[in-house]
Amino acid sequence: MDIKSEELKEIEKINVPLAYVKGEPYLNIPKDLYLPPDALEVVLDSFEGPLDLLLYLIKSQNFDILELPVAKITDQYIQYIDLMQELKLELAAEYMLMAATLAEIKSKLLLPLVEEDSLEEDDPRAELIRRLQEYERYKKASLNLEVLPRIERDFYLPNKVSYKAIKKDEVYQNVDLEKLVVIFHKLMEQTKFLTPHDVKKDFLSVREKMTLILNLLKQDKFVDFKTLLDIEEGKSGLIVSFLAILELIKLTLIDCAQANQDSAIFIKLK
Amino acid sequence: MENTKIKKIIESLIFSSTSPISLKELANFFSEENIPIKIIEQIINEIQEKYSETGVILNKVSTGYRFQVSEDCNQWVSKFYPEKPQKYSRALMETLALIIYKQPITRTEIEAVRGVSVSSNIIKTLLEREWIKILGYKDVPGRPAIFGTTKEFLNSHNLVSLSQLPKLDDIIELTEQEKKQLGLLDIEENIKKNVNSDMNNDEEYNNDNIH
Amino acid sequence: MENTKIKKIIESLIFSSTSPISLKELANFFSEENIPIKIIEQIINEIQEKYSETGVILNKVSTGYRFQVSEDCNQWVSKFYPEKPQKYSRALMETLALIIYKQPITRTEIEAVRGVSVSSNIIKTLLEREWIKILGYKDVPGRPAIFGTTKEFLNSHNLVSLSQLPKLDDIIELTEQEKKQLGLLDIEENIKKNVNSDMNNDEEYNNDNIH
Repeated sequence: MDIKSEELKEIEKINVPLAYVKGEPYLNIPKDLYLPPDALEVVLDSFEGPLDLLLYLIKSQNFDILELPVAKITDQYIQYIDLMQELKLELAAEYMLMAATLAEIKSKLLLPLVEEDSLEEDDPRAELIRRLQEYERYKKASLNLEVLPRIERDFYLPNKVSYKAIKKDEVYQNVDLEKLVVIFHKLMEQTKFLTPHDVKKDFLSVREKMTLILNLLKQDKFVDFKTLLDIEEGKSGLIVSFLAILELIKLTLIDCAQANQDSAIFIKLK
Repeated sequence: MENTKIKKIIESLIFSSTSPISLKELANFFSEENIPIKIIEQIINEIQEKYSETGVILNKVSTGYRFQVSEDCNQWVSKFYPEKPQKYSRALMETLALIIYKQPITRTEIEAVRGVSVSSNIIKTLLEREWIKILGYKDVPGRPAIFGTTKEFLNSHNLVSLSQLPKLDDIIELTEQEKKQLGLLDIEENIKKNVNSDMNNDEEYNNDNIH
Repeated sequence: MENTKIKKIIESLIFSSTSPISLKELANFFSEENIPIKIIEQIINEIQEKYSETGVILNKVSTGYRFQVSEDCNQWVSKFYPEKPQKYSRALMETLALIIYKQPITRTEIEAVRGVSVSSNIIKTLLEREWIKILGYKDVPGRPAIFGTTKEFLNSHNLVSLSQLPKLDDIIELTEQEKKQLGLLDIEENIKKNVNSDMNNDEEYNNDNIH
């Protein structure tokens, strides 16, 4: 932790070496701007864009951002860019754009101003200063982030402790009823089982009744035909029950017996 | 180094490791500190003792030591992690659909419609689940079982009666033109699409495995 | 259920989980057993106390409780694992800083502040790390993604809320009006909003521009 904040301080001091070439630290870009080509690439890599480079140039010479000495900074910046181009280093377009911006500000400053206040709204430097300040804020914030404790660098979590999965009392998941209908429909279509006569309005209720009757019959050996008919169900209910019984007889699932014409009809499982 | 410190470090190492840590690895690790393996072994025993009454225990497996959930907590951890919802195979869905809509029905009849044999597993699953039951046996050679749905099936699907099931009639009894008028063709298309896509990413048609 | 039993179960749950477990999740889990949340909270405190002197400690992060290697053991764990943690580039850290302090933010907005283009790799790495997420898409041509930080970012930095982060340095003394002109008030507003919404345990940042 202490080491980290030390590091931060160093970065903030800006005197952190820009590069190491053959073990030699380069603290500043030399005045004559000579750097071994290999190192320059490293130096360029260490800048996060033109704002970062500008910020470096300002800080390294103890200038105040608000007093942005455009003439000096522009010269240095452009020299820097020139050198990089000379060395045929691939230069991000943003660096060129900044050079143009600086040149523009410089030329504007050369024109006589009506009022000489330092940071008027029409100060051509104002926008650049604002951008530099804003960038600096976030740059600092990013350095602060760097020293936050970070998982798997500064702290660790225990690995997931394994457990033996124990099967629960199975709670069966329901089937999707809509899907069930469609599946049935498809099956019927596939097998050409489906004829108009097969599907009647009471199709299901008769089928259901057949099952209910079979259930009843399972429990008692003989059942009175009348007990299978429930007046409460109304006329259509009675018809359904009757159809179900007929269907069951047809399927030879049940037997129907009557001692004589007037006696009760008994039904039993076959 | 003090034993309490070594104990803390060993705990943290074993906890943070993805694989069991052996005594030898620990001994190597502590070699710079000149800690004899005897001491490490003793400390491990102490850790085992210390965790014996907690939710995790230090267990020795073939490649070393690792923590695992204690025996009596396994069921709770299992309960905490919901199992993946079961997906029913197409074969099971078809069999169930036939039993529902054409009950009472025998296995042979199901097979006649589906064109493939019905695996015993499916019937077994449906019976175990108490969604279907044997209503009786058909009076033909072999006396095949006759299947029908149960109250349990209705209950578990929040139905009072089978008549509450989505109606098949609506889909099939109308002429194409009528369907068009009612906008049912679109619905059907959607349903078909769904079914098709299901068939594609689902199990194959003939796969009778439920899980 | 006895408290010692509950304690064992909670230990085993938190130890076996890959992500932190919240008090609410535990309360839900134990609702069948009619264990009041007060008791669970008390037990968690006891667990924290119990583990305070071991190699792992129970810590509270934004999404709940998790064990982590105790402060003084981290260096030993780090030593035990030869592989070094990933180092992130300055570009990535600056991008992250902007997303943290200026969220919701688009890539173009990040680039405007940094003065250079943001590589797709940086965004990809941050998304994969689950430190940032796409909150929505801005309703302007191209529909650029709007980025914000995640709970995972907080968890990865041992934070409960963004408000614990170091404050953006007030480098310049500006009047309220100047701040307004420079759009700096928005930054503060955004952070405040975000911190609040984080505290409310919300999911997404609400913004009219986000769909």
